[in-house]
Amino acid sequence: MSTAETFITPDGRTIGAVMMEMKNITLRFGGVVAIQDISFDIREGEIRAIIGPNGAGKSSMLNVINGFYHPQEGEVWFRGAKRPSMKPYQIAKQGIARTFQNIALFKGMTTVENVMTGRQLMMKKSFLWQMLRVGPAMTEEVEHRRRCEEIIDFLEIQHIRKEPVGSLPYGLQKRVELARALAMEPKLLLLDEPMAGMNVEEKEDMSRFILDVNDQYGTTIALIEHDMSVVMDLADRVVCLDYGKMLADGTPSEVQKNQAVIDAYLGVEH
Amino acid sequence: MFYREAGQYNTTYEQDLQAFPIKQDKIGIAIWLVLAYLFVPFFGIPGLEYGFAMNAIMIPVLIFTITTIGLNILVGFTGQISLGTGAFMGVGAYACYKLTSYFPDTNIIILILASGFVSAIVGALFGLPSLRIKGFYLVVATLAAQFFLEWCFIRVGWLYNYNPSGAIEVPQREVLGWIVTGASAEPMTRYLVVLSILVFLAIIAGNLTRGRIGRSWMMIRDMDIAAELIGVRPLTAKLSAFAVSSYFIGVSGALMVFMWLGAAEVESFDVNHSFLYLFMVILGGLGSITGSFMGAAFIWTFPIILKELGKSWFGINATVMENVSLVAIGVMIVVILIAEPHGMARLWQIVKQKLRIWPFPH
Amino acid sequence: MTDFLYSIFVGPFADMIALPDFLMQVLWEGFVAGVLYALIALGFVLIFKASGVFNFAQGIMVVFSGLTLVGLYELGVPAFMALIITLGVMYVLAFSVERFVLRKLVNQPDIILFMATIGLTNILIGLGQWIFGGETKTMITEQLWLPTGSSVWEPNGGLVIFQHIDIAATVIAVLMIVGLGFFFSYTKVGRALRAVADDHQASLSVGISLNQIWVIVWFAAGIVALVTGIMWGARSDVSFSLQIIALKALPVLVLGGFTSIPGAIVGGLIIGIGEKIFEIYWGPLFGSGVEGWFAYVIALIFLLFRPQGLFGDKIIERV
Amino acid sequence: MLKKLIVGVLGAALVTGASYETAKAEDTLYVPSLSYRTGPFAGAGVQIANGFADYFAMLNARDGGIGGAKIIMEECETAYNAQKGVECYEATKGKGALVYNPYSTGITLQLIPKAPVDEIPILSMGYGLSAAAKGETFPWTFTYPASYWSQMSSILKYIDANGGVKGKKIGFIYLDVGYGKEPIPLLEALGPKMGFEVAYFPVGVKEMQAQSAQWLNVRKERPDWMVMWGFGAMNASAIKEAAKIRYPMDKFIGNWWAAADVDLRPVGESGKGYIGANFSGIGTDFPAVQDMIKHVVDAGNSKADPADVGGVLYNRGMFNAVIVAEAIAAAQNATGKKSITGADMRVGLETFDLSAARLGELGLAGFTAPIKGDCADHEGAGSVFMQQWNGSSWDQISDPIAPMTDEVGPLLTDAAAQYVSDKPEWKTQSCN
Repeated sequence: MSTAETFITPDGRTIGAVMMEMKNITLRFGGVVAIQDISFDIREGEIRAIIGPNGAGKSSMLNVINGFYHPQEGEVWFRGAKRPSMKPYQIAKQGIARTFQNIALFKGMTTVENVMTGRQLMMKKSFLWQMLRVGPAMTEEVEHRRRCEEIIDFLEIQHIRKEPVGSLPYGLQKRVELARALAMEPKLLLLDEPMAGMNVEEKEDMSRFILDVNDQYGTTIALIEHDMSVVMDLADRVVCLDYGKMLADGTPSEVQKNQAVIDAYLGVEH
Repeated sequence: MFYREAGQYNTTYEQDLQAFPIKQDKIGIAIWLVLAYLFVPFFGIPGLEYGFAMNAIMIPVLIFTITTIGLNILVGFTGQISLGTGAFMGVGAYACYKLTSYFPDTNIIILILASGFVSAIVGALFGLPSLRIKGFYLVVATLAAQFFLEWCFIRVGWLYNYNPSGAIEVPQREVLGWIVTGASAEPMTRYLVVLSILVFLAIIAGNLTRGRIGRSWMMIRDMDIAAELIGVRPLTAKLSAFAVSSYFIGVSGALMVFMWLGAAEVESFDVNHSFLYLFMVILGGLGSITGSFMGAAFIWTFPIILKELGKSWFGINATVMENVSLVAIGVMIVVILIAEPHGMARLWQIVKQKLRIWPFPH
Repeated sequence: MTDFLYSIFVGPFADMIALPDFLMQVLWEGFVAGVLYALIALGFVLIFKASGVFNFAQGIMVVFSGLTLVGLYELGVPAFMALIITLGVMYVLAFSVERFVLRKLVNQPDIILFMATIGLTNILIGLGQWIFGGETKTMITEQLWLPTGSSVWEPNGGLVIFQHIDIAATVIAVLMIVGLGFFFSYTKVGRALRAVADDHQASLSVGISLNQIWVIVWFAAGIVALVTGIMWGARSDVSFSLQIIALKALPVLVLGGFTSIPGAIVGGLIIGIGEKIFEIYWGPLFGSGVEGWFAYVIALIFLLFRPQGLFGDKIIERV
Repeated sequence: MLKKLIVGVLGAALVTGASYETAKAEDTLYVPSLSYRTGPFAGAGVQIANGFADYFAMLNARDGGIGGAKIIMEECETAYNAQKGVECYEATKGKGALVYNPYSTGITLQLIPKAPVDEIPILSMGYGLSAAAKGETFPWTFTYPASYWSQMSSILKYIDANGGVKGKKIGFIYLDVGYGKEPIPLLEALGPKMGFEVAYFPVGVKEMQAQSAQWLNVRKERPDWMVMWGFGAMNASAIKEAAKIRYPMDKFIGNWWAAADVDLRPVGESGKGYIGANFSGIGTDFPAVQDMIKHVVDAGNSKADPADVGGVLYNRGMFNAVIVAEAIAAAQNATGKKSITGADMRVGLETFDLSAARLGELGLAGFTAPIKGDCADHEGAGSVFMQQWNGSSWDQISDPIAPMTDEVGPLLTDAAAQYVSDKPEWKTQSCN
């Protein structure tokens, strides 16, 4: 694999330099090893897929990337610097956003409020202004609201703008969650099974949104997905995990041909 | 029919971000304010004796509304349950008492508002455990605050200036020539002071809860892990909730003693009162400022009304009615949690919703 | 300064050594208080394990059951008849709670259920005062064939007094814990309860009615409450102010972990003995009366270092 | 829900308004009773309230009221809670209340500054602020027949007479609220003078029924005498704990709120020998009590359990009513009006004369030491006597013991001066 500044995929897409690099990550819970000595990288502007059977350690990997879990061994490099041990909110500040496998929306709030939560880090006006909610505080609120409304338009969820998210159907909740992540204007967007439980139509919509996001905003995306056809369509590069170990890393077609991957998915006896 | 938003369009985000975007709501609030400022101070509550209406109903209800808004910020908006409300009110009251003895010439209203900061600091201090513990465990932490502070109110003589009776007594103070505290203060003066502080604080609470800080509280409430991953710092969010909540509660405690009771000992701040305030929050509606008004008014007036009804209509004595109201409030708590966890505020919204489409049922 | 350090680090221990019989007495008093805390905590744990409900009303259930028992007796019902009727009342309570509260609140957040039990507390206080009056009542100790009087032990000229009712309380508590252990391990219903505690879904799939389980477990907690009420009442009469003391079971739970029966016992004893020792030997430094908050503050400090309790499992957060 | 609420509020408003009107009818005397039949001290509150109510009911039934005016006695439930106390005060003061008897030190402290403003006197009979005994400083507050400080001095005199107080250690166990702390300044002042040492054992309201720690401390401190300022459920628990540590009961003295039948009945035989201070007679042998039984209790108009009639707190409630009635009569005489005001009542409270002869007329001969209302002295320097529990009832064991007025007086003056020191607007009166 090339370590060059840029990289051209077989689809002819140009992706940038290494943005994030995982070096020999090992994560344990008590005696259970969730991730064992895994290394891979994510490049600027690419769509990177992480695949693998259930319990392979995919979600744990995402949790390591955004700092929710701290690996016992290994290093995380972000934009050329080794990342020190950080709290999740600090990592969010670096521009890493994510969605969750089991939707983690704020159920007591409306759609637009949920999307607005993505802007939290960018809102700076002090407590005092917040109390008064006039002048700069109001200007700030309106400005961010405008950005959020753009994203709401982009993801076509205007009609549920003021609905409490708890009562929305599953597919829409997933979309609101994506909107919330986008509102953070992330450099790296982590999607944990964005299409789980969706029908074909919803999956197509979601795929389109993901590609559009990558296209329009130039956001780097790392996603976990089970549906291989989706992965093949979307991803520039794929890494495959099984039982916390790395099975393969490469372009979709390379990974698809990998014997170990095929075995893992077909459930060959070890 | 009357409550209809058809034809009202918000053309700017500013309009949409107002506290009451619908015209009818604006008129409603204006009517309430006119009533509160221009009618009640002069006429009290029609049918009730003026002094009783002011001292036994209006003033305590307004004060407890501040308490309830404060507790609601913590419980309803941030999802951190607290049984230490009584004691935090005590912190405000004792702080104000000490301030009045150190600064006898300072405007008492400023001192009352300042005493809230003391309780905010104490509140944030006892909120520290919330960074590590959640839910029921936090109940224990707040009970620790409650009982420890109660002990301080008894044992630390400095707090009550070594008064042999162990109570704090409110001195007489004037603002702009009006006596506002002490027994000679007119109910109308005290009412107007309390009302103005309530309006001021309610606006602040409304502003905070609708903006960035309020959202960070609600994020913590709804899903604290996700909130942290999105960039909310739990330390800031939780402690600010504890501090703001305790500020409100502290101010209400100072008001309770200075504008209403006139003297207080530790009994006025005990754990049973903490339950009472929690009931106000639950019945009024978790996470609703409007609900806080309803909850405080309801929980305070309900036993009084019941007592009066029992006596005048059924000849039942006050003792029985006291117990009936205990049971009834308990039952209502359970019923409202089952039927509508968002309390009377949500019921009111449903009523408005019905009005909106009236006379067509669907 | 040295005086102060002395009075904290040396003085109290010197006192302990100087009067060993007195120390024994303090330990015993603390032990008995601990047993009672543990009993209340046990009621909490039973309900928490099986239904995930943090039953704030456990304390008032203790008072209410004791009050019903004495109240019935005062109305002329023979003691043991009153006991049986009180058990019936506790069953009705358990049944009503399941039917009218828990069943309607399934799948609600824990905090809502918790608040509902605070509402329940209010109802029980009101009902209890309404029916039986608010006066302090004397427990019918002798009529229930419980021992009164005391024994004296005089080691080396010292004096340690053991109240027979305290000894009886300890014995009955042990019997009850053993009984509960037996019930959980060897009876069908008990095993079902454990299954529920482990996994609600799994127990549903093997055909156990969750509703029945809840009634049984609340009834069991009611029985524990009644026993606690009798023992506590025999020590210091039955009145509503016991309810606030009963809140001390909360720090006990924090120490012991919400789901562990041995935790409740050990936690109860630690709190009971600890607060007595602290009050007697260190209390004077703070102006005494520290018993009111000691348990809570210990629990608070403990929480900061080991949030899951002594016997609880480490909490792994997931997203 | 909301609709019902509105209907309820309006309904109650109308009703309250209506009842307010009726209370103002001609020639009546309105006496509110801030009682507590619920809450932590209900046990004592019920007894006091019954005695208070039954005496007025008896006067209405037997004499048609006082001086031809009917007494309207209205109870308001405070549950011993200061907030409800305010509510009750406001609910009753507009109806022409003549005097307040709050039966709670907390509520009394709240009302003391209000009394001169609303011109309704407070009779905190044997509780409340000790300093209020100074009539010149506190024109509107009365503590007949004795303040806590006077009582404590009488108890010290009793101790002194029974083996001397010099060189002794006195343990003071008290309810840790304003009420219990009240006598501490007196103990601090008299201790060095009389040569005794004091050990303090506070009992929090929450720990009223869990006093084992305090009594372990008593065992450690080994005081020669124990004096208790307790109330409600605290009393029985304390005596039980004392019995447990085998503290000699005849060295254990309760004040007049810790020496009632309801306190000792739960203790029974093991409390034998326990001593209590009292200022009101016990038993049903007094003709006045007999009248109450005849006109009220037997007529089914009393809330009291017949077995409680004649008990310590029942009789105390009655005695409170007697003083109120006498003061009303005195006020009627002074003003020549049947229906009087709070300000008239204040004069009545300063001028009534409950002499031995008058006590005899009232059917209360020997019930208590004679008391005379006075402008400067609002406590009447009443004496207390000691009573002892014999396992099932009380026996009087001492003659009335007068307080150490010489010692207590200056302290009261100081305390009164301190109370008003930060209140420049406080209104005093001058006697003579």
